[in-house]
Amino acid sequence: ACSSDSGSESSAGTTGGSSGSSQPESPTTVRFALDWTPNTNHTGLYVAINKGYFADAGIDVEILPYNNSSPEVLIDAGQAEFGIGFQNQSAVPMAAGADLQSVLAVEQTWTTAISVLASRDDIQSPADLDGLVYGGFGTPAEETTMKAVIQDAGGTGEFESVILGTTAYEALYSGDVDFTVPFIAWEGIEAEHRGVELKNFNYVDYGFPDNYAVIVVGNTTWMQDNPEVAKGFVQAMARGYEDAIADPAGAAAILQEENADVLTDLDFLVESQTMLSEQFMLDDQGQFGRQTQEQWDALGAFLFDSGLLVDADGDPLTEAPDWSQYFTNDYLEG
Amino acid sequence: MTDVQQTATGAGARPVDPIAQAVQPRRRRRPRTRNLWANVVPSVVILAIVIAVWEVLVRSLEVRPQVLPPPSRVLEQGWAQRSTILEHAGATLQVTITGFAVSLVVAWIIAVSIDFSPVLRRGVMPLLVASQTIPIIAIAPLMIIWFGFGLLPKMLVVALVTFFPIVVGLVEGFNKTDREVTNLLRSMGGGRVKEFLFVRLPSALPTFFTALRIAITYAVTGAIFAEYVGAQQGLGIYMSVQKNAFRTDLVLAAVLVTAVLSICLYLLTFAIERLVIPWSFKERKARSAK
Amino acid sequence: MTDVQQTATGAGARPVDPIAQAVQPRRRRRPRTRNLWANVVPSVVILAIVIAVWEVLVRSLEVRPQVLPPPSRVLEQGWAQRSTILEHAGATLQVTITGFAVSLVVAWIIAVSIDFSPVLRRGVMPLLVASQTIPIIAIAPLMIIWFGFGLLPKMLVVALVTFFPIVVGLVEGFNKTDREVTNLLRSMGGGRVKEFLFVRLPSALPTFFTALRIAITYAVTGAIFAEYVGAQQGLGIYMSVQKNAFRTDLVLAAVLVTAVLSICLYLLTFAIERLVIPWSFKERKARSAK
Amino acid sequence: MPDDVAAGTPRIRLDHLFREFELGGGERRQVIDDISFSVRPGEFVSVIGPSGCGKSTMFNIIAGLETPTSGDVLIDGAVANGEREHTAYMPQKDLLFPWRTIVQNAALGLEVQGTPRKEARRAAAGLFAQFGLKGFEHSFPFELSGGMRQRAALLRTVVQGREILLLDEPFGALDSLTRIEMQTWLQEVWAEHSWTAVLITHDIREAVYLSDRVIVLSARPASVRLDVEVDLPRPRDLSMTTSPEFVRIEEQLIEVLHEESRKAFEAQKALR
Amino acid sequence: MPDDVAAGTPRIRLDHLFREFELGGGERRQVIDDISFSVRPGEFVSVIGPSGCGKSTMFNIIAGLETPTSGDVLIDGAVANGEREHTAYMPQKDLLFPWRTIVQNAALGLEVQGTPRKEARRAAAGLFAQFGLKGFEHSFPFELSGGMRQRAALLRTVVQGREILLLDEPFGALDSLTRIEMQTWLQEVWAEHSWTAVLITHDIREAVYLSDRVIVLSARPASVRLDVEVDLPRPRDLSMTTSPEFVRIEEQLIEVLHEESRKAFEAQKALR
Ligand SMILES: Nc1ncnc2c1ncn2[C@@H]1O[C@H](COP(=O)(O)OP(=O)(O)OP(=O)(O)O)[C@@H](O)[C@H]1O
Ligand SMILES: Nc1ncnc2c1ncn2[C@@H]1O[C@H](COP(=O)(O)OP(=O)(O)OP(=O)(O)O)[C@@H](O)[C@H]1O
Ligand SMILES: Cc1ncc(C[n+]2csc(CCO)c2C)c(N)n1
Ligand SMILES: [Mg+2]
Ligand SMILES: [Mg+2]
Repeated sequence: ACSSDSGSESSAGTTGGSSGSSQPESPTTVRFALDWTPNTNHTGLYVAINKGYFADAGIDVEILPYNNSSPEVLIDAGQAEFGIGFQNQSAVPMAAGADLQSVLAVEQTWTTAISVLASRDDIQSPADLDGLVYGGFGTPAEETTMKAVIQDAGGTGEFESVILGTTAYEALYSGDVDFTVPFIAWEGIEAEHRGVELKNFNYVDYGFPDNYAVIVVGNTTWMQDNPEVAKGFVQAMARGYEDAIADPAGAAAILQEENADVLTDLDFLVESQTMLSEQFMLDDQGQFGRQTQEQWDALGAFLFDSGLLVDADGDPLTEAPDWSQYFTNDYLEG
Repeated sequence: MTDVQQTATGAGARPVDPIAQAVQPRRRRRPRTRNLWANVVPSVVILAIVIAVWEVLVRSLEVRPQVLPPPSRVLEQGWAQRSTILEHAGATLQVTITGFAVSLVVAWIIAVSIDFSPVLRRGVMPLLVASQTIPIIAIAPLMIIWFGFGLLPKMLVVALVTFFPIVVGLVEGFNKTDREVTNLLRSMGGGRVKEFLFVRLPSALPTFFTALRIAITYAVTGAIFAEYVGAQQGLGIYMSVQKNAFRTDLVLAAVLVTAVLSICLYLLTFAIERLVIPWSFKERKARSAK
Repeated sequence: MTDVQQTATGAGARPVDPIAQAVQPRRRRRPRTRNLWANVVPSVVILAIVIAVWEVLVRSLEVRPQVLPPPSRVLEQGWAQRSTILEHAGATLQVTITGFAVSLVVAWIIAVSIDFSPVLRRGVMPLLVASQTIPIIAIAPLMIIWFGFGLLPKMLVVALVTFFPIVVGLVEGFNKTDREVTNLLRSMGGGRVKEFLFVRLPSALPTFFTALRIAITYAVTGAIFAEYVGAQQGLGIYMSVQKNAFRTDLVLAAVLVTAVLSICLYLLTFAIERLVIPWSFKERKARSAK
Repeated sequence: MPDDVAAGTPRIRLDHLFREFELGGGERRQVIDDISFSVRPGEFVSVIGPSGCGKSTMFNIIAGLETPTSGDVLIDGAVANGEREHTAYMPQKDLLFPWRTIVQNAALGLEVQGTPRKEARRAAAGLFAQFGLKGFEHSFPFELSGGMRQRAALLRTVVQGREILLLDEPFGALDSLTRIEMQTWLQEVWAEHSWTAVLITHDIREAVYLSDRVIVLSARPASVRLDVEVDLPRPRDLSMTTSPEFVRIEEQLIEVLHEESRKAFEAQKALR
Repeated sequence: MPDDVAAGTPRIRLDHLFREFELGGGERRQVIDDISFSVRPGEFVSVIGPSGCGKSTMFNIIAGLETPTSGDVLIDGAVANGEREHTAYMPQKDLLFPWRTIVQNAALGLEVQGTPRKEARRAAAGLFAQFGLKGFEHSFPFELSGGMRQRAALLRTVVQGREILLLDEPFGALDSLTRIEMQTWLQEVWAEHSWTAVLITHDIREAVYLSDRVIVLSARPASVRLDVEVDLPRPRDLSMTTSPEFVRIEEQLIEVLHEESRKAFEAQKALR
């Protein structure tokens, strides 16, 4: 079995022992920054690792676990090549001139919502969130996003916010905060499993355009300098996700296997992965990973209009950025 | 001769303040103002050089400000955001002070109990030492799970970080009193309580203030730390948010404010010490003037 | 009398080890074994009580293990994960030791330079003190931006956390040498370098070891801290991940391992001290046996 | 040796005093080995003996701070083991508290005994002139010379109004000149009051100069090696230290002491 | 006063020595005010004076550790201001280094001067018997008694083979008994060598007992108040301290000294 330089053409059936003479001796190391502890948003990554897709492409992936620095910061600083992002979040540093580009849409639509405990009868609409406490993550866009939703529902958009990071959900369940933003397929199911009922408000119901809830972001300069490696990486990752769409249970098992010390509840993983695979990961054409100019423009315009976008000095942008610069399907397709 | 004289009053031996001592040359014979001058100028010069080199390097190498902003930008942007930063600093100060107050109360209770009971001492001290090896960074998030994200867990973090040096300082201070002083007091008819009130307590105060000084520098950092883990307001949160917003300049501005805050509190302890134990100041002054 | 005798050799005055001193009653007259016994038993008893109460309370109140697991569960689950935890502990230990080595080298260089140049001393020491008021929690993430996820930023954090007490200990130690010893050496024909080698250096070693002891307990916590902020392996990252997976039991198991690690390193310094400055040990032993 | 019966009830009587310390591990160290002697009311007795022989231990027993392993301390004829109210004690180091002014330091004993502050300080202040401390009431100890500090410490001792003064090397830390001044002064004030005093010293000349009797203790375990009456007229002055009688006693003491010192030193060497 | 010319070139000659210290802020403190005297080769001279009068400062100048503000130090007739190679200096505290064994401590001076270690230690070890330290070569200082430590310090001083010994209160920290022993011993070893020695002391008896001449300094600023020849035969022993000649000199010294001490004390009081 021989494969070409980047390994991008090797078939799914490769048995692993693919060390063609043309292949570089030592695989290129690519660092990938995570946004959170390993979860089903990351399945494709672990499947691709597990099945050797990266190795086939001559890539050695180094995973940078979640810490208090967002992946965007690390990628921009050149400390990671790729990482997980969110369209609505990553757009902000991109507009401020960060060296970032979105290369893959993992989830085609919103997979988060604003959640409150179902038992909270006093909260019937986002407008009721005025004056309450939000458990946040310290990301730049979140407060403005909450505000926009509340205002759209008729509230003033004045609320308190506590930055809790990974503790936010515990705080929601225990009543320490009133609302936060779970991933439906992750914290949503987890809450259900532990017997907590949540009530969700969906963004699109409150004037928001659609959003690629999870994307893969890369360092623009690095990708331009290493187009082959970038392609190999993105495509291997895409294959991982595609496998997960095809076989959610199998992918969930791999995810667990790769993260044995943190992920223990396979049923939960399967349920989560099944939900993602079936509802969120494919676009209208039934394809995975592709991003469109329309969706970037629509969300971008919303962000620009809401005054969220600022330049590197913190001054609001005066004209809308050219969103086509901020994403590309080239590495996925080329 | 001097040595004999100085140690003669066992109870009054001056504690060593590692910081204060390290900052000032040991035997100064010059008057205050000139001394201050001689002490301040070299640091300012060195600091100025460091800042200038930083500015020039960053500008000439065209390092992106997200990675490392030039000092001028830190000041400029920090100044522009001064009202926000000060607001956060206020919150941090509140956490610092309430937490430090808790720390003081706890430390005094522990230290006095230990002083009165040797068994407790042997039982508790090793545990306190061991407690210092627990990584607060791991405990702080748990605190939030346990106590919510209000003032309480943050106060506890500050207290946890600062109580130990104070306890050690106090216990050590109480123990400065040697056998002979105890004998003297007992011969006068004093019991353990009188010994404590008449000797151990006052003689521990200079050591206490030394410890206080060390602890208070940890206090601000501890508060910021606690905020980093979960808070509504405060320099910790501010820095965390600004870092994720690619505003390294504002992070550094907040770091500067933190340092200034710490240094002010540090200097404040000298003023309080002077107020509470003027004799210690007089004595030290007289000694250094010799 | 004793006091006079002890302070007579200014150069040899014993430094105060706040921790070691606090742990042990000052004047012990009993032989070692019994002393150890008397020191260890009370702490073990208290610890056992605390653990028992914790276990019973958690079980009877049916606290969810995500919030606070009973100690038995911590041990059990920690044991089950022992190979993973040990692997992470290995990584942490590596960071700790390399970082601490850097810290030692830097501290010695700074301290010796300061000792030879009063101007440098006045210039550098206040800056070092000020540097301690910088919140590492804010700087650590910046370090990752600057230096990546490798060993370097973590080593730097460990060094940053630990170098200061060592510098202070050394500078203070060097300065133990009083005027009269200097005069003695100068009358023998020695210059500044000989004074340093023959007196200042050896007389600083006990203080140095005291400082080393304090610094090393910070070292492990510092390493964990650095890992918490960004690492691929290590107890810090392990705790962070497990916390996010709501495995409070495993977090606490890792905390336990951290504490044990720190305590081992702490005790190791005694062994090293004994090896390097046996005279100091002999002297101390002789004095306490009196 | 004076006969107790003939001289009336002695103020202090040590009756076959023994004292051992437990060293742990079953070991014991005998420090005092059968000491008996008496001190008449108003008498000034010096105790002299090799370093570490047990002098301070003996003092602690007289002061009621330690109890004898066997034997008794009798004060005015009554057994007084462990009783602290009879004696006032002055240690070698002045132990003035740096956080108290001189008058506050002087009043310490009274305050500890429960006398109201003001009253205690008034009582102490009354003695300042006689102790050569007039004008230094509100100074802090570090502002005084060594001799003045020692006088303040003595003032703190006597103001308690106890029957017996125990002085444990009060001038040990002073240089020879100041020491001679203090001895002269002490002998003057002592002449005015009728204190019963026991003085520990290492200075033979001091012992002879100040005392009615000098007791020499043996090396550890301490027992009485010599008990010499000093029959010099009072008031004494410095010139008397060169009188033949003075010199005779001094030489006698030096000889015994050297012998004991040598023994103590040999014992120490044997330990190595 | 001895006539320099008649007695040949003096080993040490202080010629109108003055010394001031800058106190900063333009203030100056005069410590030495016109001191002149000579020491003949092989002579033993004691210097005595009130506390803080400037004795150690004078020593530092002789030792070349400080330079005089004006005036000269002459060694063997040649100006030697700031020269350190003529004298060996023994401080009041023994200043033995706890990290060195006794023989290593004793060899310190030679090692500092660059003698190879082994050789230096061999040279030092050769004197151990005479200094009563045989068998303690490899002990650490804390294992020795006060007197032995002081002997070790003296050994460290003399082994350097310098022409002049400067002894700054070598026995000040010892108790009276040990002190007397040390004085007797010093006078014996001194008889065997032909050291030129200057001794600072506070102890008048010590000064007279050991010296060929005693110089009394005034209160600060120090000047020579008295220069007394001690014309007692050598070797001296303790009994001689009670001879009329000895007592006469002692009394003469005490008187002058008390006067100076009082002056120093008054000056101190005036400062408050
Ligand atoms: N509590 C104790 N336990 C064990 N040994 C003790 C205790 N107190 C004193 N000793 C020992 O008893 C001996 C005599 O001590 P003490 O202080 O009475 O001697 P001293 O004659 O006053 O000595 P110095 O002349 O140095 O003042 C010493 O060897 C000392 O170590
Ligand atoms: N470098 C200096 N700067 C200012 N004053 C000094 C300096 N060195 C000494 N003095 C002052 O000079 C005076 C004499 O000091 P010196 O040590 O020579 O006295 P001394 O006679 O040796 O005293 P003692 O009997 O206590 O040993 C003191 O008042 C001292 O404070
Ligand atoms: C599984 C998972 N849960 C929560 C977050 C945290 N988070 C970071 S950005 C964002 C959207 C809200 O602004 C959320 C919820 C995550 N990254 N992954
Ligand atoms: Mg004693
Ligand atoms: Mg002197």
